[in-house]
Amino acid sequence: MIGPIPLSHVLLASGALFAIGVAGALLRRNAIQIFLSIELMMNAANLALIGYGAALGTQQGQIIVFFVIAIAAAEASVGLAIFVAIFRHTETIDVNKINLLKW
Amino acid sequence: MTTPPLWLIPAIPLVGFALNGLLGTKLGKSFVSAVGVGAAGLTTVVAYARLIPFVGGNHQPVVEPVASWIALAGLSIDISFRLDPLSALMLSFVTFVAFLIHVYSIGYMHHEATNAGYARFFAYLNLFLFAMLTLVLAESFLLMFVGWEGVGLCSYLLIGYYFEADYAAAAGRKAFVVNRIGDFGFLLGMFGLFAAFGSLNYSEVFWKAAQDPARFAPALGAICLCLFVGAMGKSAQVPLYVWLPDAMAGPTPVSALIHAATMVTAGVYMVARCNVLFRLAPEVMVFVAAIGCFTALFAGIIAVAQNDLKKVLAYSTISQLGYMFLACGVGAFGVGMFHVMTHACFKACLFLGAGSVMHAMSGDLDVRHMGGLRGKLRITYATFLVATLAIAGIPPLAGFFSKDAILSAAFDAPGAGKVLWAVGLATAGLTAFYMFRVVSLTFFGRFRGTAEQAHHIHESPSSMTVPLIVLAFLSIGVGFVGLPPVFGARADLIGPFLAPIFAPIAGHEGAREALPHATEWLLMAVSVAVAASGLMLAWQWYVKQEGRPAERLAAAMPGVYALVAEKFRVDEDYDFLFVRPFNRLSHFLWKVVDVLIIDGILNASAFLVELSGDFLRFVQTGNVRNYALTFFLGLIALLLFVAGAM
Amino acid sequence: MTLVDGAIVVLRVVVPALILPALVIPLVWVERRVAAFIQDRPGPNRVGPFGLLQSPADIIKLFTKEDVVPAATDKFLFLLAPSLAVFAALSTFAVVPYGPTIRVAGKVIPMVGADVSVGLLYVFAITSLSVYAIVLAGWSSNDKFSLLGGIRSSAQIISYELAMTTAAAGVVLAAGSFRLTDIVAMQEGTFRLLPVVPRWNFFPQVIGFIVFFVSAFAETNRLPFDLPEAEAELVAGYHTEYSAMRFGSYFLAEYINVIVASAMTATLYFGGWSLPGFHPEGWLGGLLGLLIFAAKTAFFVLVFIWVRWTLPRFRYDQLMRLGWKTLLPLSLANLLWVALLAIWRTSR
Amino acid sequence: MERLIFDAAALVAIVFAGLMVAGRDPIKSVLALAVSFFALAVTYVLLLAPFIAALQIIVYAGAILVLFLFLIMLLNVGPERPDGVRRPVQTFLGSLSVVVFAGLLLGMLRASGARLPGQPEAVAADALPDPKALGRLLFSDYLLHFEAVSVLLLAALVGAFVLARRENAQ
Repeated sequence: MIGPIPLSHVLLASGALFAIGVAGALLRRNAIQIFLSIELMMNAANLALIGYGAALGTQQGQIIVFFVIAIAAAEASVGLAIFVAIFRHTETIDVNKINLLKW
Repeated sequence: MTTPPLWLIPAIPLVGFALNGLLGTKLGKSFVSAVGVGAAGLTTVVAYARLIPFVGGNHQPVVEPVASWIALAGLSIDISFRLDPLSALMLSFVTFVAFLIHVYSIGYMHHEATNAGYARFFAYLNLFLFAMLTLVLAESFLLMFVGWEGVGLCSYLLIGYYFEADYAAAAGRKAFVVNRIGDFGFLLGMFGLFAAFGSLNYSEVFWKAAQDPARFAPALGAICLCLFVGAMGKSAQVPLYVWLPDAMAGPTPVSALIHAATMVTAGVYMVARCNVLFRLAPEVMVFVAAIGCFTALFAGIIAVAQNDLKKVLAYSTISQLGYMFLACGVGAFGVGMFHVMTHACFKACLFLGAGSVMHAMSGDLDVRHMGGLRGKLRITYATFLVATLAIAGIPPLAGFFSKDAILSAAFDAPGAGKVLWAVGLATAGLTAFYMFRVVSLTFFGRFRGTAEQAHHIHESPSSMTVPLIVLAFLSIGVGFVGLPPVFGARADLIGPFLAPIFAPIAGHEGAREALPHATEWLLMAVSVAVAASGLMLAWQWYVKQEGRPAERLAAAMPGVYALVAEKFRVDEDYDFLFVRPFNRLSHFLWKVVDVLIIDGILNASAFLVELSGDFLRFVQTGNVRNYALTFFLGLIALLLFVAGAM
Repeated sequence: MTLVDGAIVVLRVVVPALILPALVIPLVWVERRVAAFIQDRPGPNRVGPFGLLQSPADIIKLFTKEDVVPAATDKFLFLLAPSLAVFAALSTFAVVPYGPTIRVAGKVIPMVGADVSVGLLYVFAITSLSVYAIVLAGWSSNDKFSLLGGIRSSAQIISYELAMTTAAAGVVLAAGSFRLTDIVAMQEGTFRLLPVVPRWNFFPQVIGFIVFFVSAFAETNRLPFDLPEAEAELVAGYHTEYSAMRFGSYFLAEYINVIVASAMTATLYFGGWSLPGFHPEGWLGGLLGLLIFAAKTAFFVLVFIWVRWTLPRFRYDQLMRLGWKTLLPLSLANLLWVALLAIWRTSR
Repeated sequence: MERLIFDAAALVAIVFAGLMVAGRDPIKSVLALAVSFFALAVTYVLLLAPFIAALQIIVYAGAILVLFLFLIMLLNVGPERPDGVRRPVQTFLGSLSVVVFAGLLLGMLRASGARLPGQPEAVAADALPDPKALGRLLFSDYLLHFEAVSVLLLAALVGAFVLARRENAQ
């Protein structure tokens, strides 16, 4: 319980969000949506971290989330820059068509 | 005046080497000459500043530690230098002869085309001097080994000085490789010494050995044998002598300094230095004497049939070195060292004279192209003749006294002493013969070279002739420090001076009975007679009859003559016995072991990797979703594992 | 929680939310009169005394005009975007303290919508959401001018938010809190070394103030930073396709944003409702504080208007260069300066 | 009351996350995710992390997602269209792994939640942890991490600049 909120609810929500993220990452073709799904997974993890942190009465969870957010910002900037670079060459961001790096 | 420290003596030429090596190319020949000769001169001055009080005062050994070098549990080696009668003797002529040769080199190397080459020559020469002085003054075997390797390195560098020429490079390499064999022996000897005595310092090792001969004697046989192998390599004894004749490829001052006067005597010095050990290993002493004796005769025979002036001198050097070992082998270490000193003077003089002749002959050294040079090269002729008489053993020149001392010591030796004496005597005759043969062919008769050479003949500059004159006077005078006992009990100066070094080991060997004076007079007479007859024979054959008897003799025994002229084909035999099998082995190791087996294993593994890569690359679809899927499948597996653990 | 308490909460929260939009009506009139004054012309002076009724008339006009939704638009987002704009503008004010905490009849009434511990961050959070209103409008209109306006806006707001946040971090550092009431409280009184000068953040952090205020112009899309709607190039930018009250919503949001930005400036750098020597007591004190706060805010609103009618518009590259190469380094310098001050203060 | 709000917010987050994944139009996906993140921010507030909630909105909703929008508009990425290539194995395995994964994850999270030691006392709403305390922790125990992340951000900044720069542009 965090205040009146049971931890299980938090974890349930986190797990559901993460699973949705996995589904998006695995099943979508649009690179941007895949990327968004990854962001969603990170947020699901964040939710779990904050939930656990609150349940254990520490701030560690929030600290980690802080770092996750910072890293997500870095990841987004580089990832989107890569998209721009790819798009300039191939005019698409469909990951099924971006498969030059193969045998 | 405070006495200069011992470490200064090797340090000065080291500084000279650094200056010439680093700056010489830029600063020109006069700078190089000043630094090079200056370093040699200064170190000579410093050395004599130490030597004169030492010789004049009491002869207690002086050990001066400089720094701690290696300090480990159970092993402590300092860099320290030692001045005792033996090293004093070496120091006295090494520095002085080296200085003279440095001076001579200014004139000899004057025609060197580039500053770089000139500077390189003097830098190497100074480096050699540093190494040689370290070798002489070292207080421990390890430091001596540093000098030992240092002189080897300089020898290699200077033999290969004209490295543009293949023969010079090959000669340098040969000298290096053959010396390595000897060095290996020396190293083994050092290991043995350390194992037996737990130390490598002279004072400690010799003191322990002398204190308890019975305990160390068994091990000393092997150790001394190893050390003697080192000496054989460095001092060009059979069978490791083959590098020395080839070493004449270096500039003549190098031959004079390194390959006649100083470095090659390092082996003798080392054996003399270790006399305590050798005397405890009598079987090795016999071996030393035998090798020395055989080398003396063998090299003397070869020298008879050589036509290259420097080659003759080279074989003569080997032969004389054999004499020295003969002396050591019969226990007369002091006499051996005496011969080292006299030999340094007259052989340096001979080599420098040969250099002067070569200078005049525009680089030609074949005695068959010379003749009648005495008119044109007066000083060279005079000094060369003096040195020849000295080496031939004509009294009262230096060689007579030292050689006579060796022969009488051999005669006096127990066991096969008489045989050794007989062989030594024969060698003395040979020496006189081949040396005078060379003198005759070079300076007498008529000129046999080309007109151009004849036109070019001139006496060398004073920087070359002055050292010749000084060395000639030394060849005359230096023998008087070691007059034989027949001239009175106190006539011999050098023997008593060195005596503390060769002090008898308590309870091991008794003092030997001196020869009766009559016997000694007789021995002297015989050896002078033999030497004189050798001279006369050469005069008769090569001056009076202009070499015809020799030609007849060669024609009468073509096989023998060819064998001798081709130096008993030792090089060829070595080539057949060692070099070619070694090359074949190397070739086998290369072609079969390396290329087939080792490379094969490597290539096979590489091929396997490539093969698996060929298949596995299809996993790399380039489709990110496939990768993501694989990743998540792995994650699921991991989760299952963790869930199982929960 | 009694009924009175509930009423107080409603008053605290709802009243500002209602008053703010209402303030826009006179504000528009003020803007037009000031503009006319600057341009040496009369301005609106026909409808009512001094043209005061011009704005209500315009409102009525906007409400009654036909609401055109172009055919090719994304209907849902097209309709959502304007309300998002108003929502963002209004919610920002929730954490701004507009007056002192007063005691009336035994009740403690803080004159602020919600005094949360991360107040300033909340402001930035909501401000950063306001970009959606513009971007979505631009995109859903399916019009190249709108789209360009939206793209410009997103880049512009992200760029200037950085400088603005960093500048405001200086205030946070000085106050040691994100809570806006704390920030106001630490600016009460005067400097110890200079007792005649109010302890406003403006004095030690004048650079931060400049950066913050300039960025506020960019965040509110006011001239000289109104590139998203640059009429000379983009017709009307992101709201080209909007008409009637939906257009009015953007209009409304912009003016509310101006008020909020002014209020924030006053709060962060000029002591909010406080004045040196002013110690509010009872409801009269509350009213006085409110008036002081309103006066300061009004001043900055006037500056907004003044600047709008004085400066020309930047070019896009100039805008980016200013934001990244001038304001951001300046704000970092300010932060460093404030940090040094803080170290000096704590070490004393 | 809080519990209800939490459940509602979580539900909103999940539903909009689903919309994000299911949507064809990238713009709509981004917007759905923005709503989802906003709802998550609400849950963070309820979980006593107001600082993180504000950060969530500023950084995620206000910056990262706006960046996505900016990019989509810049590149003019349209809705996903069927490309006619069927990848049955990929799709099947993907779906299967999602299902298995979701089941596993939920099960494990449940188990882990149940295994937590005794719950701390309910924290009163006005005792929300001060962001100050978080800041203290961040700049003391986690200073190294903080600096590392700052270096990472700088690297990302430079990297993004280099990647997205036109090659002929100087």
